Amino acid sequence: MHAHKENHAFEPKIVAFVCTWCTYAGADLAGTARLQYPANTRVVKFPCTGRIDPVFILRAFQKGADGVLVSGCHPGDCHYMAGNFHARRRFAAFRALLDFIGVDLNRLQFSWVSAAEGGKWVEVATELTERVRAMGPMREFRELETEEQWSGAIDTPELQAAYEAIP
Amino acid sequence: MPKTITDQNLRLLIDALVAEGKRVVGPRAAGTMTLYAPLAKGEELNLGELPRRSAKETFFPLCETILTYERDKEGVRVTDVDPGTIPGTVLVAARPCDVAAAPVLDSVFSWDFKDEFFLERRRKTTIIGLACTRADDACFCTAVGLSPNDTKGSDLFLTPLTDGGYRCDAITEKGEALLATHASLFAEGDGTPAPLAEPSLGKLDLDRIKAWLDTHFEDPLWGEIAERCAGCGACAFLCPACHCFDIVDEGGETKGTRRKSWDACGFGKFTNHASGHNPRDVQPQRYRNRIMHKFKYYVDKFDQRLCTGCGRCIRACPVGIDIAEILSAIGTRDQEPGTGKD
Amino acid sequence: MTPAKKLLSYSYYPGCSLHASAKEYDESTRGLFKALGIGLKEVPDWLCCGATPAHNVDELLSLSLCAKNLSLAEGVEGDLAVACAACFSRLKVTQHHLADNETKRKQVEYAIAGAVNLQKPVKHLLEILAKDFGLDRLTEAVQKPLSGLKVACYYGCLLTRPPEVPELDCVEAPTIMERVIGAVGAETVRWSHRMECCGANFTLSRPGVVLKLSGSILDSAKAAGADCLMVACPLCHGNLDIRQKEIEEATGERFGMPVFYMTQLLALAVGVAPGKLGFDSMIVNPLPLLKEKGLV
Amino acid sequence: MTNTAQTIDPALYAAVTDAIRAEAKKVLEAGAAAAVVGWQAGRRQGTAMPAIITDPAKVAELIFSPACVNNLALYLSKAKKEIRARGRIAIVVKGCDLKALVGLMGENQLKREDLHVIGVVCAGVQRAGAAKDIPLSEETIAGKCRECTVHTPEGADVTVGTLPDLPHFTPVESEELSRLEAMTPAQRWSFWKEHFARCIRCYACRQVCPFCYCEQCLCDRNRPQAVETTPRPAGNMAWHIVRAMHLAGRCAGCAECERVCPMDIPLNLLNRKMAKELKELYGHEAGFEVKEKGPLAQYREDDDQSFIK
Amino acid sequence: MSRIGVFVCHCGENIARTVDVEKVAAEAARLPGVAYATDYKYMCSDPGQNLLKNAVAEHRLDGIVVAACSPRMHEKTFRNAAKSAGLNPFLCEMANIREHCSWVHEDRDEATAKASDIVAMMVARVKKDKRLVPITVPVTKRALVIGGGIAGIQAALDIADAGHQVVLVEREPSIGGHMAQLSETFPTLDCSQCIMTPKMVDAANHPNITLHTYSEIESVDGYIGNFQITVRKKARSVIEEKCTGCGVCSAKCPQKKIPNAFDKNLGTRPAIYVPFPQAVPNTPVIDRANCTWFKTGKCGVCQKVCGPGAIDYEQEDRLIVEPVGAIVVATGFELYSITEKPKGSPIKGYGEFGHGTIPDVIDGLTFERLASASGPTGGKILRPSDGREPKQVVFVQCVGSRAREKGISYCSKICCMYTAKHTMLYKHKVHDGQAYVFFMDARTPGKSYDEFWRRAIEEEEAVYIRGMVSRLYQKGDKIVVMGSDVHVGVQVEIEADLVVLATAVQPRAGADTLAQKLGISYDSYHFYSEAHAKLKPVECATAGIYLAGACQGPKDIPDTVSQASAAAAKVMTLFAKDELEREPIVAKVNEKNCVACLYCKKVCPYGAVEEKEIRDRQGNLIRVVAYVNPGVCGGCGTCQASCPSKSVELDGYTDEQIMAMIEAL
Repeated sequence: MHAHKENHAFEPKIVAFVCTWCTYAGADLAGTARLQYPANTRVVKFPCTGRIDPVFILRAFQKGADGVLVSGCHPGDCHYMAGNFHARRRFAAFRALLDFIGVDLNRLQFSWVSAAEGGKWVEVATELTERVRAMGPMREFRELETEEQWSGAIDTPELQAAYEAIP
Repeated sequence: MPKTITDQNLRLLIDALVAEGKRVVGPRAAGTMTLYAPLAKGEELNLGELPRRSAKETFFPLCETILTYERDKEGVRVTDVDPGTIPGTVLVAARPCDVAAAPVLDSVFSWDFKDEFFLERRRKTTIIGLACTRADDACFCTAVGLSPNDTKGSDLFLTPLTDGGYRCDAITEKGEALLATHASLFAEGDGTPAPLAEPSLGKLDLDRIKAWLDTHFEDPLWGEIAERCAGCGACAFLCPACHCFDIVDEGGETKGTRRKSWDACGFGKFTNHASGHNPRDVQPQRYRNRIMHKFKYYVDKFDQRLCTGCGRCIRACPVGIDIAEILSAIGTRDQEPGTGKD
Repeated sequence: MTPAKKLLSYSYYPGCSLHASAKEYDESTRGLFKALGIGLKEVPDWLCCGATPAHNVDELLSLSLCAKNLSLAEGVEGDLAVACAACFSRLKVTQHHLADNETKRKQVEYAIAGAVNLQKPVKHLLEILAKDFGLDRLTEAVQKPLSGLKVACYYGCLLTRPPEVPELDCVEAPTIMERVIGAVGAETVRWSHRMECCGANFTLSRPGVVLKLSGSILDSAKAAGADCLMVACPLCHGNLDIRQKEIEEATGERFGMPVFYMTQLLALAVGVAPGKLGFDSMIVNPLPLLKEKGLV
Repeated sequence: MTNTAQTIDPALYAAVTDAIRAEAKKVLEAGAAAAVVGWQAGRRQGTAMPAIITDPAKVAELIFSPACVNNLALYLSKAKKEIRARGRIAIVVKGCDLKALVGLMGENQLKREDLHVIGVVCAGVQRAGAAKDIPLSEETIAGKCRECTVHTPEGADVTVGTLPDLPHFTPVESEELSRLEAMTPAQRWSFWKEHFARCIRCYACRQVCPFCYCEQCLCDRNRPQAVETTPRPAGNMAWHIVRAMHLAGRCAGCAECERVCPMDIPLNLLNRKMAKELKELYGHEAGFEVKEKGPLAQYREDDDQSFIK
Repeated sequence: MSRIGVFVCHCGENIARTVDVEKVAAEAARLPGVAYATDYKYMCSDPGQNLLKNAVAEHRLDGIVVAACSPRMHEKTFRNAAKSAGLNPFLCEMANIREHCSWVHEDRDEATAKASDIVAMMVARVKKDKRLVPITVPVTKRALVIGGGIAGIQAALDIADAGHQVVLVEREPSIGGHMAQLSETFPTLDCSQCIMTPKMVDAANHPNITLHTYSEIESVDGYIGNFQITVRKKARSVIEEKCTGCGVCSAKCPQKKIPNAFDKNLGTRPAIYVPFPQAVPNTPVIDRANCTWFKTGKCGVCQKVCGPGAIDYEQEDRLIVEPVGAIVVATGFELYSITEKPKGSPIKGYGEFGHGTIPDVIDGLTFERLASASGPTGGKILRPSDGREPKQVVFVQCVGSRAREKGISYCSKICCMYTAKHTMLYKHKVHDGQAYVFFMDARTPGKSYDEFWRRAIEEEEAVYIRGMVSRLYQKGDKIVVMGSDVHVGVQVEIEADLVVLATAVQPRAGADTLAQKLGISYDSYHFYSEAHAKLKPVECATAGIYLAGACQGPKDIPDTVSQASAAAAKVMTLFAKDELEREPIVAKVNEKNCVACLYCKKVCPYGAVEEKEIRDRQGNLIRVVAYVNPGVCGGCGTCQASCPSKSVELDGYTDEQIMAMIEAL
């Protein structure tokens, strides 16, 4: 009775920052309707996308997220009237910045999912999971976390490389 | 009997040291500048200009891990970093103004608390100093009592010769040992030393400066200087002698790392107490600390000064603050105890 | 301060009619532009625009025809000048439609084996005269003002429609023709049927419809006191001029209303020799009227 | 090389210096300002530094030269409260510096009426680390000056100097920006990674920025810690991303951050990129008029959302 | 060390079927700071809640995570349980392992792992939760009603009857609004003025109602329960207290030829006038733009003839401040006009209908005035152009409405019914006349509405033609109406004597300006937005402001009156308490760090941020910081995300709480 489940070598960690009024409720609706989607997303609830600081996205990547989803109410539907409009600009700027830094934007998805769009939630979460799964782990930030200044490193990569270069 | 080494052999020496498993640190080109950095091979040695950062990070890293912790229901498990794992290092071609700071720093790091991270690095490092032949208008080593060929702190000292190559003088046993191990790369003999650098600033009367500082904790001068100060850490971070550090825990509730990294007295949050109170609340107090620490407190405590005249703070200051100029001014100031408020 | 006069120059898409039944439109356009010092360079090797029938039969074909023409026009400098209202409409619709519809654009690009040029500004002659050249300059260029000539400006269906596409003027109550012909001294009449359909290409399949529709246009123009009609479309011209006699026979009313292409009148006003304006190929002879008004 | 076609006539700086002194004297004597913030010569030949002059007798210390790189708007932001506390301040600004003042006014940090703005016509200043040769040439001029559009400040209380004919300089900042934009994300990542790895977290960039006037920088906060404070590659990356984001739509492009960076990190590239994006997205350009709301403090219902599913 | 309790709910089989709840509880128990973890079949049941309460006491818990369904379902339940156990309710969080986990994943291992992660995130969060206390604000029990049409009057009367003071502000010299202009009303055909004027008088005479006519809202400050309204009372040039309403001034005014806007300019009025005979108040106003005295400084007749000496040419606008606790917005609508619109305007005119230049093409409201017994023709249907009685009248529906190409895509809702009414009124007055109606659909969903429409067709013989009109033009003294009949599939041309256009209902011009003053939102047409389309159709998202009538969207009279009474009921609910209590999810400023860049103020959708001056004990200004008024703050947190130094924090969603969750990933 269970659908055939594929085993993947890599299961990405997806963090979803969502507003409570629309997308969180939309995700609830997906549950009520028993729609199925990959179990990779971890939801962090906010009152409004307006509350979502770009730093959180950055932090999520730093702390091991392979993909980040940010989702809120459709324009005009904001419970707080304009929070999502402000968020939209903020995220437009932030993703341009990340792109310029060299973060692959395929790992960062923004969406509007209303409380009625359980199906869309499933679609967005599934798409991002699958895309990021295909891309593999977010190496960039994870590598940074392990890197040290040469002076502070007990055993620096440079030193390692030097040793290996010597016959 | 002095020895000499050709430039080519100096580079071969580096290769040989690397092959022994030593970490060899020396001036290396890094983008638009030169930095002291590990050299993979002798060719990388770049003697063109004064490295942008001082050599102090060889002993006092920008950032180093002290311990890591994990915490769960059972409690906290701490894993200390063993300073014994610090690699054996040779610091090559370091300028006298950088090298001279090392023994000065020994005093504080081996004072009441023995900083094993610093001391272990010092123990494991052999320093090959290099006499300086080029000064710019920010250099003032001679003004603070050093010289472009000062061997203070060096184990082995290189003096550039007019016809290329270097004269090598072993200053310490470590230096002797290094000469002995790699004798084939050195030749017996002497040569004509290339002309030394000539910093333009005249000798400062450091005792007079100290005397003034002794009595001028409060003085309008501090306000005048610091009005301009932007409060960054460029001066302290580039300084070979500044050694303040911060210890922070990075990570979360369940696991993390305790790290030690450079701090600077110019920062607004320096000495900020957990209560929110800051005894050095305004920039003049912080700038005063910079001068006092270098030319009074450290003198009182260790009879040494925390300045080698390398001029890095002068070159790097975003707002043109010039410590040599300030010292000159203090040197000519009235010695009457200050009454002004900062 | 008058801005320095720009030297205007356009690429030119005449379309089939202007090389056939509407030769006088082509000739008078060239004459007019030459007299005004505006460059006009015909797009080489252009194709039929598909006109009104093609898009009813095969949308992809009709879009591809225009897309091909647009890509041919790429080779000729200057905005694309179009005289025929139907060609104008098709080219504009193509650009508008393909800009919004990526799927179709890709199909069309496949069909014409090249990129669609959505950027090339496509301009009707009216737009060029009223906006680029300027009405003041047009007035300055007049040598023989059309004073006393009462003109009913007839827009037909295609010049301004559909909304948002040609953006020539107000969709349902335009005045651009009146302004342009007014600039050379003609008097324009207020009348009701400026925007009505002439019957267009029912002219062959259901001529009865044409007689009724075009008849009411002529009727309305006459009732408004017009001496003549002015058009910008070869199809309208065909129905109103060529079929005028038939309409008169069917309704029993006599109109005798010459139907000019806008460029014929404009060229006449700026001094192009009447002999070069193809008046002789018009079915309703305009010469008596023009003579009466002292224009030839 | 003294070819006038390739260097900037230094006469401008001398003339402006005289005019600044005269104006400073006037306002101090008249009591129209409690202090004049300008530049004075440094000890070393060909250097200059910020000066705060309160005594009319000392106005002769003020200068203007290609070494007057500092954006003095810094001294009017909240970070430098003690200067503002003196009263009405006269400030000498180049066109680029004035943009920062305008921005600060929009952010309620300054009131126009509290300032006496002495605008100086500027043909360019030195690049960091350049030889202090006079006159300025393509070799020595700062990158930002090569593409300067505000040689003459608009809206100052008095503007001094006449712009000489300027040589044509090849733009470097915009070229570098295009070069980076043309890279793949992976290439850009390694570009920035290498630069940021070198960062020592001296915060010179932050401290000289007129817009970094926060009482408590987000990056100094430890509960919660949003950005690691240690100068490791991870924290450095986060710091520079946060810095660029916080300046987006506000940075007026004085490029002081880049000039003062002891590690030569091309920080202004980030600022320029954000400025470019915000101009393309919302038509915003910082520093030309006092705007109550920057591009990230307002919105339009029809803002682009092509990136949102 | 925290003492957190974790309660994992089976939800019967709903969670337990796919999630190994025992394992989730066991893993939770291993988390630092978790003092107690268990699982239970139904946490929301009484025994489940008791389990929680007992655990709080037994294990001295200082935080609770209930891993169960969505917090949207039971957060209140468990917070109340926590509260009754003596714990601050905001120290209780829910981990959603049902809707977000067990119901959407089939693989037991994956679902269990995810559930554990979710619990770990919420445990991390709850440790950073702060005790929050509900906020109370006082309520000024006095209401403002903006707009004196039927909606405003109804709302004002209801609130006033409940014993509360009401301030009713009307822009025009008289209350009454559109309803006072109508002839008869559908579907009963009772006389509009007959039912309207008594209400107008009631409103004017009500002891609890303060009426400000010829007045506008100048500014609005404050927040729910505590608004400060400044009303601009425009200079009437007539002293209201002295005027007896005798009408001599109007009768003697030499300037009589001013088009009367109330009559849609069909008739004229003097320069000193009341808009219509039944106006309330019956106090005239001088139209200064058209008054000879104001134009030339000569005349002064009205002053001379006024017995009580009520004429005051020097009168100036007055600003009156009214403190109120609630606001009802009832500014109504206006009709779309087919005239040419400025270039670039999102709404277009009707060039095909002559852009309003054909005199006998009128709108529905003009027809109302023609049909009104008190109107300019005394109720006779006469053409504006020549005063002849039209024998063929064409009514065109959906002019501007449902017309995307004209920029309006909504249905104006009232036109189908009033057009049917018009055909009847016409037939009643012109027995040999024929009415034609061009329509798209007949939309008649209302009590007795469809019957009414059928009657227009079946009994009053109106000819309904389903199709659009493409063009109108004047031909001689007729108007040719060209349209299509899509049923028959033919083109139709009718030569009409009069054409009546059912033009779209639009919000009042300037509705956006008022909205900005009030801090309420509006849609792209400038209709005011309700807080929720279904469940809060009367409230604005801005607390304390309510909507009534067509300012929110097209409405007929019964709907308008219902909504007005609903708005009044909402106001009374608010006024039933002396203090307001609300969830303390509000932003707070850290005044030590705030540098008053006021980004928070700029982005706040509620206008909740103010500038606050910090002074020393001597009263010297030290600095300015931002201050968030907790009564006004909606709790969205946009301020915090925008604050560069994070000197403003949203309680319940602090950076610490969020970062802790991210950290726990």
